[in-house]
Amino acid sequence: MQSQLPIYPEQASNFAPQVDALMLFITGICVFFAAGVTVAIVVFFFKYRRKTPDAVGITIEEDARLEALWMIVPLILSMAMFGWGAVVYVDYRNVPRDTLDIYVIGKQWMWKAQQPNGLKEINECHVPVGRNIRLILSSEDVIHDFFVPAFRVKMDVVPGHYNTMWFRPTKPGRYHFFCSQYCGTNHALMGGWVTVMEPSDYAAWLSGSAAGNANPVVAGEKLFAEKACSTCHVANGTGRSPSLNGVYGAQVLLADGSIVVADEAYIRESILQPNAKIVAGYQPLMPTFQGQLTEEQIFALIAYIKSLQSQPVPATGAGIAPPTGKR
Amino acid sequence: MSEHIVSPKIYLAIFTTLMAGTGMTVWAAFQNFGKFNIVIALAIATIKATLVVLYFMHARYSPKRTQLVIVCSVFWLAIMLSLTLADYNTRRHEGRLASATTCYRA
Amino acid sequence: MHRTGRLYGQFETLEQQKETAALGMWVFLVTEVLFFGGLFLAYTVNRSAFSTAFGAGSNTLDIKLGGFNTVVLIMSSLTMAMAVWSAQVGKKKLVSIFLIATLGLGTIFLGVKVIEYKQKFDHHLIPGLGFDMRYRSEHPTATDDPKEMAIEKEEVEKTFAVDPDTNAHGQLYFSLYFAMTGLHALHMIVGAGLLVWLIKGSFAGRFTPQYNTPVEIVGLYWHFVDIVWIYLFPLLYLIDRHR
Amino acid sequence: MSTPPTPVRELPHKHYLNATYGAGLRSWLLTTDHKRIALLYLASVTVFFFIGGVLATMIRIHLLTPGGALVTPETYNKLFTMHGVAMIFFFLIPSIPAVFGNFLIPLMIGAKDLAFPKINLLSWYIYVIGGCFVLYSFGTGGLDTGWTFYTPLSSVYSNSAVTPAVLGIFINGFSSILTGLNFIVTIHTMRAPGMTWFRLPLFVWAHYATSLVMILGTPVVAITLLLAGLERMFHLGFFNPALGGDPILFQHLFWFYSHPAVYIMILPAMGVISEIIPTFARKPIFGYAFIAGSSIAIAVIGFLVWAHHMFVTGESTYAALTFSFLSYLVAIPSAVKVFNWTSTLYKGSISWDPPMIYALGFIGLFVIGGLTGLFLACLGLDIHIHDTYFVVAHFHYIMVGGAVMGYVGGLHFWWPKITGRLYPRALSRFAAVVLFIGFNLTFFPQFILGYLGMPRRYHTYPPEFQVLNVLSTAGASILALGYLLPMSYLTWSMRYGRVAGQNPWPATGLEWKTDSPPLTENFEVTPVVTWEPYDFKNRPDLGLATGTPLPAPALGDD
Ligand code: HEA
Ligand code: HEA
Ligand code: HEC
Ligand code: CUA
Ligand SMILES: [Cu+2]
Repeated sequence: MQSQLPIYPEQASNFAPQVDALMLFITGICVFFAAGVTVAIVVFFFKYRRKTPDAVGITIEEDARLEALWMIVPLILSMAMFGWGAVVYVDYRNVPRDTLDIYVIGKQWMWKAQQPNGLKEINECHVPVGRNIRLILSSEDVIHDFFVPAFRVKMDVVPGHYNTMWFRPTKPGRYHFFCSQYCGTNHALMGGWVTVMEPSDYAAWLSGSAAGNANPVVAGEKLFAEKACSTCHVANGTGRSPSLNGVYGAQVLLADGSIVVADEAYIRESILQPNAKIVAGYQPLMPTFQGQLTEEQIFALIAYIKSLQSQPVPATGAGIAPPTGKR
Repeated sequence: MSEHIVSPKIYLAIFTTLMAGTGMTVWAAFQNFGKFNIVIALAIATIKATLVVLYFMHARYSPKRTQLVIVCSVFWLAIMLSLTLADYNTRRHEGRLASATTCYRA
Repeated sequence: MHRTGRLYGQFETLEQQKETAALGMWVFLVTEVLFFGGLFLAYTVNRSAFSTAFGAGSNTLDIKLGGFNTVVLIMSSLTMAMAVWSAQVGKKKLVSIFLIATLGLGTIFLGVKVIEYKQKFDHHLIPGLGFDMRYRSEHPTATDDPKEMAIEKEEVEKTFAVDPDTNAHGQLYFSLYFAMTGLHALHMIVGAGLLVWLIKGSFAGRFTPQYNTPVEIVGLYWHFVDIVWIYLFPLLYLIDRHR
Repeated sequence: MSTPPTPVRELPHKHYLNATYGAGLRSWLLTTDHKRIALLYLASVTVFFFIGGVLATMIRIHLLTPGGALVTPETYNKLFTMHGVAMIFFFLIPSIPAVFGNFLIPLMIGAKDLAFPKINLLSWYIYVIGGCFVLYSFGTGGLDTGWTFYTPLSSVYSNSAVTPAVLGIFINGFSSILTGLNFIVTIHTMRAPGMTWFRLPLFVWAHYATSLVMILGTPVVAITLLLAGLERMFHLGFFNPALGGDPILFQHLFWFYSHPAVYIMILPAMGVISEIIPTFARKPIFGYAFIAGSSIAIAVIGFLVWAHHMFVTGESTYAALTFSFLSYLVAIPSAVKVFNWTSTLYKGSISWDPPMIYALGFIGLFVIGGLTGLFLACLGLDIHIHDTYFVVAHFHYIMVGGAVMGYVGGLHFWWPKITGRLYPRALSRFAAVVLFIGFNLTFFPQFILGYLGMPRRYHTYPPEFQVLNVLSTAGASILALGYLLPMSYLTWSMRYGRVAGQNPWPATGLEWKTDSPPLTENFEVTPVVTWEPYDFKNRPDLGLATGTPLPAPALGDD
């Protein structure tokens, strides 16, 4: 796949060049210091080698200015490293608006991925090139970590938490991904391949792999009726319950005065622990659905609620969730 | 180290204050101060603890070094609590499914 | 190292020895603060996440027993302080009396703790052992006031309505309750052992205005244990009492 | 060029190894003499180093082929876990403090013993008991959670003997706490007349800082592991999300100790280096106050950076920014030390004695290890290299290249004091070079591996990583030789080495002003200190060429 002894992995995402540049920058600074110290030591070592057995070195007065110098210079350079690293990191942690969302579940020792149209894959993940991809990660048992070296991204998959990561693949191809958080016996086998495809190929692949009724939006709509959500949450927002139309991605004012963004985690919490956050102007009437829904059903409900944008939902045929513009 | 002998009178006074503090804690717990119940409880507890340290444990009359030791212990405890909670409290509620800002109402 | 009278061999003077011992105990107490600190952090994080269940758990505790124990422990701190004072002013008899009083109060505290633990056991509130927050209100005993139990039942049901996982989260509360009070009780037991050793010494008349370091050192420890309880009491017993 | 020729001498008639209590086993097991306790520790940490080293060797052999050459996946996981646990908790953390700290601190400050000799002995027994628990867990099913014990893997899912191991580490924590407590109190109250704070050897300063970390951090990990153990035994839910607990809380608590703990490992080694450099450059160390202060600074700031191990756990972005920033701050005091050591060499009279070779090796490897810490502390970069072999290389550079190198250097420096005898010079210099080369060959390739994306704790890896792994394994065998050599000639020298005399190098510290090996009481009469640290010029007793005396004490008394 690669040359004999490469020193960096392939660059296949928007982050890869950034991280590599950062790497070079820090390496530069560090080589400068390491080389400086090493050269000084070697030179002194030979130059001031002891001449006679009872010789004593020449005392040098300490010099506060010198000390200050070698505190301040590394400090400044450190701040440069910190600053640049922070920029990349903040970019990585703040997901852009128009992502294609893929749910990824880790369990000992396999990965399950679910495409927006409900197509499920095991230890494989197909994504279109050039789109912003967001992975929404959850774990069924211990902590795992989704790591794609060619994209220079990784994120822990923590049970009880929803973590997200994003990237934009820039080069079609097949790239290894690994589980990078030790998770027990077959940790090393818990990997697979991310396949980056041209968007047209991706769409073809999606529709080719008969997803049909597994479409989570459809499934979610059905659940929404089955579980009687629709009895309270009516589309025009009249009644004692807020309309869920367009709620996804919007800012919600809560009864205690704070504001939250309605993202997956919030919606999930609203379903499982409705009284944790009460929408301003409403009573805590909603019953909890904890224990009555499987993870997959929750995903489906969330997917459905996400699709409830005020504008007509685009054709779900391609299975790509509509861009949510309100964040 | 010429030691300082604290007179029993002071001890008694402190004891009385501690008792009063205990009473107050219990009383305050049965009032509804909303979010401040916990704050009040901890404030009273801290005052009580301080009195114990200063008088029963003679910290007030101890060498500076001992006082420094005490301050350090509180300081490090504060580091641990504050930096950890700083993480929890600045997460966009994705933290745990019922997040740290949940407040109880019934 | 040889010991000359009360002076251990590594020291030059009694004063140095005393100073060293006191500093040693203080430094030890610092480690204790952080030891309990880890528990307090776990408590804080979980309580803020599951305040409902924590409130419910706290309301099952007996505030009378807890309050009584608080008083007992503060009293024992007073007697301990008085024991130190008696040694400092050379009242040898009083030293013994106050030490015995301290030990007695400490034992009462532990006894009450045993009663409380027993109650929790009867109410199925021991984590991991058929833990059930509803058990108490659904299985009232003859001695229970039916009116109270009805209120309690209502409250428990309310809690479950808000947080259907009350059992899991209440179990967390009780895990912390037992961890914290258990560790505290363990410290009391160690303290009681030290007191027994001191009482023996005081019967032999060892503690004088010149030499009372052991009493003082154990005193520091005892007061520290008291302080821990001063925090544990409101944190564990007094959540959401105003309901 | 070398030490002045020493006339043939004999060991002192009476010293701590033979006098006062005799030399029987009982006299050792009941001793309260800090020097003997140090040797007890020396023996026991060596046992654990051996265990850890054999496990490391097996790891490296297994990784020769992509499919794994030696053992099953379960066993491999146990190998690295037990390797990490043995090396960190039972070798490196106690190594320098409990061996050299114990032996030297009272000697260096002119005291007869530590403040609490019995507690000192107790701490060794606690260590042994903790060690037995851990060995028991190694023996009965091993341990496969990684040395970090992340929950819920360790508390729910692992089938190995986690409980005894966790208890063992919990118990061992108290050994560390008691050692730290003893040091702090001793340094405060037991100094000889004239031994002011700013006349303390830098080794003592470093241990003071280390002790701070020990007493402030260790209790937290103790309680954390206890909770994890209880969780496992009684199915509680502190850290188990299925029961409402939070695994991230465990990580916060664990790293609150375990990051500062890395400074427990490196600060004492830095102290050793700060003794060796001025001794063999024969001039006062450059920037005494800055080196002393930087030890304290590292200990304090070191407590503020722990969550840099958690950058990709989903930690809040603000917290990540804070912790990254603080991680860079903690690098500054380390930089101060490195620069001051280097400047000390300038215009020195540098001998090529073995301890000096080790010390310079330390600086080189520590600098690489420390600088790669800056890569990891960089948020954007850590996303990529977290939990890869880059991290493995980073910490081995610091812990093996730095701390262990410092430890072995310290052994060479104080061996004559401890045993009264010298070891073969040429052979030991050769061993130092072997160590240095073997080390770099083992761990440098791992940086590249890590950046290429090889995750750590992998019993099998894609074939493209093989070349670098083979290099690393080859290095490890050289490295093993580098450790076997000193072990053998140091042992040999205990019996057959040349007698060293009081002060073979010569060095300026108080520990060199008493017999080698020292008396049980350390000094015949309590010494009075009238000279500044590392001052070779105003010390006619050292028998060196004297220059012009210093104009005034560089640092005032306090
Ligand atoms: C003795 C042990 C030791 C020491 C001293 C250090 C020191 C440092 N460590 Fe390391 N570290 C470990 C042992 C150690 N570490 C271990 C065991 C792990 C992995 C744990 C696990 O997950 O299993 C780890 C992991 C680790 C991580 C987490 C990586 C990850 O999992 O993603 C990070 C991230 O910030 C980090 C950073 C640092 C930094 C900034 C320092 C700094 O203190 C270094 C300071 C030193 C220098 C900087 C060099 C000297 C300075 C100069 C030559 C001047 C030039 C300086 C500048 C320009 C600033 N370390
Ligand atoms: C003080 C700490 C310390 C020390 C000294 C070492 C020393 C060594 N370590 Fe280790 N290491 C850790 C701490 C340490 N390590 C930690 C904390 C981990 C992480 C664990 C985890 O992930 O949970 C780790 C993980 C780790 C890994 C990664 C495993 C993985 O992630 O899959 C590797 C792989 O190469 C490795 C190798 C080595 C080697 C070759 C040495 C060599 O330096 C050892 C050389 C020493 C000897 C060889 C012993 C002396 C000689 C003999 C006893 C003679 C007998 C031997 C022969 C005949 C060969 N270590
Ligand atoms: C008995 C009526 C009722 C039922 C049934 C119900 N809800 Fe609700 N829901 C409410 C009320 C009232 C609120 C507003 C108060 C609050 O935030 O809890 C709400 C709030 C929400 C919110 C947050 C809305 C916002 O604007 O932030 C979401 C999301 C939600 N519900 C989803 C669902 C889903 C999915 C179902 C079915 C599985 C459901 N609800 C069933 C009454 C109900
Ligand atoms: Cu999953 Cu490692
Ligand atoms: Cu760290």
